Amino acid sequence: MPSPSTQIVNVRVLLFAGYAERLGLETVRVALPAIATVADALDHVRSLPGGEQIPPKPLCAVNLTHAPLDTRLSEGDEVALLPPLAGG
Amino acid sequence: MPSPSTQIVNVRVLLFAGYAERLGLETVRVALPAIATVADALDHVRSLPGGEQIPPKPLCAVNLTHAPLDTRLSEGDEVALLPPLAGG
Amino acid sequence: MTFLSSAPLDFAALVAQVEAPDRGAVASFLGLVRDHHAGRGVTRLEYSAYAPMAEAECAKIVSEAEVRWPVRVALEHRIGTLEIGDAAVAIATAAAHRDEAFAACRYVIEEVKRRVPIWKKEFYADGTIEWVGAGRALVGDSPAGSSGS
Amino acid sequence: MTFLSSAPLDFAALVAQVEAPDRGAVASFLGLVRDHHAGRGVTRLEYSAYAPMAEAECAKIVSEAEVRWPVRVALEHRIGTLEIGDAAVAIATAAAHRDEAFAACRYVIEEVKRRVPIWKKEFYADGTIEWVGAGRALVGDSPAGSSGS
Repeated sequence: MPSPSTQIVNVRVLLFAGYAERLGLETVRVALPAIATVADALDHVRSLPGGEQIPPKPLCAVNLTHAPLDTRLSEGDEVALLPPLAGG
Repeated sequence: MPSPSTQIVNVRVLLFAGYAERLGLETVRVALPAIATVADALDHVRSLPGGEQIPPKPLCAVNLTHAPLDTRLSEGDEVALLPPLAGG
Repeated sequence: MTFLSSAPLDFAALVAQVEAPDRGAVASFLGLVRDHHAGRGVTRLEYSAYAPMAEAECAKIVSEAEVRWPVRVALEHRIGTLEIGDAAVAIATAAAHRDEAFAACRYVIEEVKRRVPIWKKEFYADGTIEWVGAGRALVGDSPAGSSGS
Repeated sequence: MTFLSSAPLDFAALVAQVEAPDRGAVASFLGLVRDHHAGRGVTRLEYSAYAPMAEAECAKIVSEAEVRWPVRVALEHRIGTLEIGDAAVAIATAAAHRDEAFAACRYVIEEVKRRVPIWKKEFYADGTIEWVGAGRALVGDSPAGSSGS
């Protein structure tokens, strides 16, 4: 039986603040092709009900670090879609 | 009897910190010609014992305000010779 | 080190953290909750965070400042419900000389605003509620201005 | 307003003086007595002032800052005997935005050092005593560096 990990990556996408409210979700689990990037995970979330309210190029993070949309994803990665920051 | 104020100005010169220690004095009363400046008051103080240790162009004030050496003096003025400042 | 706090910030303790006999200059910054934002009356705020990433970013920022200048840095950010006048962020930097202390303090507050994943929900006097920044534009790449500072 | 104090400075009270609901940014500066100066161990300091002029200059500096920026400024300078770690000067500036608060805070400390007639006698670990600045050069026009910051 072939390992699915060679074909698919499973990632969690975390939503915060206004993004979480718009989708009514804080976490989305996504299975993506093994060559997927942050942009692919984003596309999936934006296809969900309310997801069109997330901008096409939000601030993103992978595994607690800011990351551009073309960052390649690995199995188990934690992707975060970050609304405009308002700390300080 | 002519008023001395037309011919002479009486001023107090205050010394501080190291300057006061060098002369062993905190106040010097000086009578100067009516056209005198801060520089004239300074010359007098520098002619006193220990006064040569005051630099030729110290920081000066007249009546609580920083003043250049060519500031004209008036009767009753309070002149201050200020060692290098060290506040802050 | 914990940079996020749900309890009121203790500014004096933060300053004390960086003081030392060889550091004569302490610069500091406090960001307080203001009673208005963009012309609207604000009654309170709620700060929330992506906590593990916020902690990691704060640690990076402090470390960057301490590498770049000969300073010691302390930083704390409040989360949860804040009232008007409460401190949202507090920074203290200590150095032998004031140039470094001020430069590091300024660096830390700018980077906190730019990089740390914290969000702010404002409760207005007219009863409305809004996520600051997120509600303004959907091309939301750039960090929003803070009502605090 | 009295800017000179022979009692320990109360930094928290100084910050509280400038806080207000419409001022979200508070910058501050503390100058502390260091344990060394120009490579020599310092055990304590004595600050003295030409008090009426020092008060007048401090008032001018605060007023200048408050005219130049939309800020509120609080300033206090200690005189008398200070031990290592004691605060010699404390400044707090509050504004709606941090740029103004930092700019005003920096202005005030620079001007205090440049213009306020205060002197410092340092007591060294080797038993010697020196007026800082005054002992270095007799062409003494320029303000001396501060051991505090």
